[in-house]
Amino acid sequence: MVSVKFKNDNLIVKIIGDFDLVIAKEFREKVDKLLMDRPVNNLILDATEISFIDSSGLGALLGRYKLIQQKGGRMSIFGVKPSVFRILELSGILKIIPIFTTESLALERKEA
Amino acid sequence: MVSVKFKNDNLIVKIIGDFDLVIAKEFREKVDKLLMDRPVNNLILDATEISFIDSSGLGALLGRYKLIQQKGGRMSIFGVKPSVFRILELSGILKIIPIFTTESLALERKEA
Amino acid sequence: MDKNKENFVRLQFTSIPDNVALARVLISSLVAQGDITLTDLEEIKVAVSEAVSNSVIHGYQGQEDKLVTIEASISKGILKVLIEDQGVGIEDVEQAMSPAFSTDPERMGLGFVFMQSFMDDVQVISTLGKGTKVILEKNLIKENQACSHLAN
Amino acid sequence: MDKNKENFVRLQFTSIPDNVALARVLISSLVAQGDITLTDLEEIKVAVSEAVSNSVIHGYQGQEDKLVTIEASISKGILKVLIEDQGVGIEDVEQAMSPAFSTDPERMGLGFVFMQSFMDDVQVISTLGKGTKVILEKNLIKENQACSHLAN
Ligand SMILES: Nc1ncnc2c1ncn2[C@@H]1O[C@H](COP(=O)(O)OP(=O)(O)O)[C@@H](O)[C@H]1O
Ligand SMILES: Nc1ncnc2c1ncn2[C@@H]1O[C@H](COP(=O)(O)OP(=O)(O)O)[C@@H](O)[C@H]1O
Repeated sequence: MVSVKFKNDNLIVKIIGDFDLVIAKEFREKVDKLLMDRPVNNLILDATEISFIDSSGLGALLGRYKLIQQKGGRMSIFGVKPSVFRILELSGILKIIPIFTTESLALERKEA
Repeated sequence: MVSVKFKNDNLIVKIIGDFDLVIAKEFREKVDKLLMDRPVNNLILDATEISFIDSSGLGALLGRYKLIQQKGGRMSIFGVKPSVFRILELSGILKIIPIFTTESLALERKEA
Repeated sequence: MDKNKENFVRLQFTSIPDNVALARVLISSLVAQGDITLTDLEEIKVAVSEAVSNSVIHGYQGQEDKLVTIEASISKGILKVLIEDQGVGIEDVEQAMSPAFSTDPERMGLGFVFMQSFMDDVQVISTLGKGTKVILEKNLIKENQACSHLAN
Repeated sequence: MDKNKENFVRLQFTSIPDNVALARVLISSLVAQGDITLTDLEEIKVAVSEAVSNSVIHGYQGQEDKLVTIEASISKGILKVLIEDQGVGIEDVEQAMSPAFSTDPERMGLGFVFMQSFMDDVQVISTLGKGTKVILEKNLIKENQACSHLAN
């Protein structure tokens, strides 16, 4: 499940469940539509309820990162579980998308 | 998983997981051995962690009920989840084995 | 995901008691793809668990190197589950299906009773010495969705 | 239940994306019958998820009426998983398995990388126009059980 909320120009996307090819598609479609419709400066992934991720999920993340970067925005992730952290780390994605422990820390990151 | 503890002459057996044919066998073997070894007046099933039961589980329950009754003892169950309650009810087992909400209530039932 | 999505899975496994849980887990995940009530989910799990346990316990009489097959399909909101073994078979199906009948004194004879209470249709095809097929059917779409909430 | 218990399961399902989760659920339940570390469990789930996703996405190119087959066996503590499709096949397996290679610009080319990092052995047998078999192997018994705890 993919649910979204806005806080000013921050788009916070929460994924619940297994971030596999099914959710990757839903995530891609939802976020891409929102980025088209509204000015977003900061895309934040709420990972507190992600119990699993594979390369389909990673690909969707990287794709949204590229998209928001083109638009001059930023992306971050918070609340990552240990098992998911390992996969993010292995993929090299942590070198480009920063991780925070809580939503408020991810929101505060105004400067880069 | 089947874990057991004694409180005086009460044997409290806790089942964790799905009470199917696998756990039924473990339950049967453990309880029958204990009933052989020690004087038990009251057999209490802790059902708080039972997430599933089918007729194999019910059969194991009924079998232990008969055994303890032969020895002049009693049996009760506590902490039953709604889904498990439905199956117990349907099977008719609730007519012979009483259900309590908590362990202490099951223990207090000294008179019958 | 809509409940009407057509789907088909086939699972085969060796006849060890621990594998009965695999059948439950698979069938749960399959039906949970649609929006099903907790009560329906629970009932389907019990019915499948009974049929698969029977194959392991009665069909193969505890021999652990045999195969049990399950086929489950969802089509037009109807779940159909076939459970099949190549075990000893049932001599008298009608008798076997009657409440409290069991050939095993340790068991309650409730397996077929549960299958029949929890599913809309139960068919049993069995040949002595050849094996047993049980076909379970259940409509996952409730006529009156409001009632299914009350049932929880 | 001991980890060395021999077991075998075969699962077949239609090539719809939602069914990739069924493969993960089944393989998790199977390996969790023995006592396995959480890390190993997670790694096996990812590897199987990659291979099955590949069959659905690349092998069948999104056609949802085809079949994917998984066979998993545990023997002497070794888990062996075969994932098979009758899809388009892979032209150059070596190239396909190299890091970051993907024929789909939206994807990362990490599937085979993860299978190779997380399993002890990965074999790919593919024929253009005929389909692809991926065979994954992992030893579930750690030489030094103490280390596997540290890894969590
Ligand atoms: N797959 C099967 N193979 C052989 N015999 C079976 C099979 N399933 C059921 N039976 C027979 O039918 C009887 C009734 O089954 P059931 O209602 O499930 O009760 P129980 O499992 O408690 O005996 C069993 O005792 C057994 O003799
Ligand atoms: N089952 C398959 N059938 C056909 N082609 C496949 C299959 N599995 C992998 N491939 C090919 O190998 C490439 C690399 O696969 P992989 O490393 O999993 O990365 P990705 O899935 O991100 O593309 C794929 O892009 C695809 O061209």
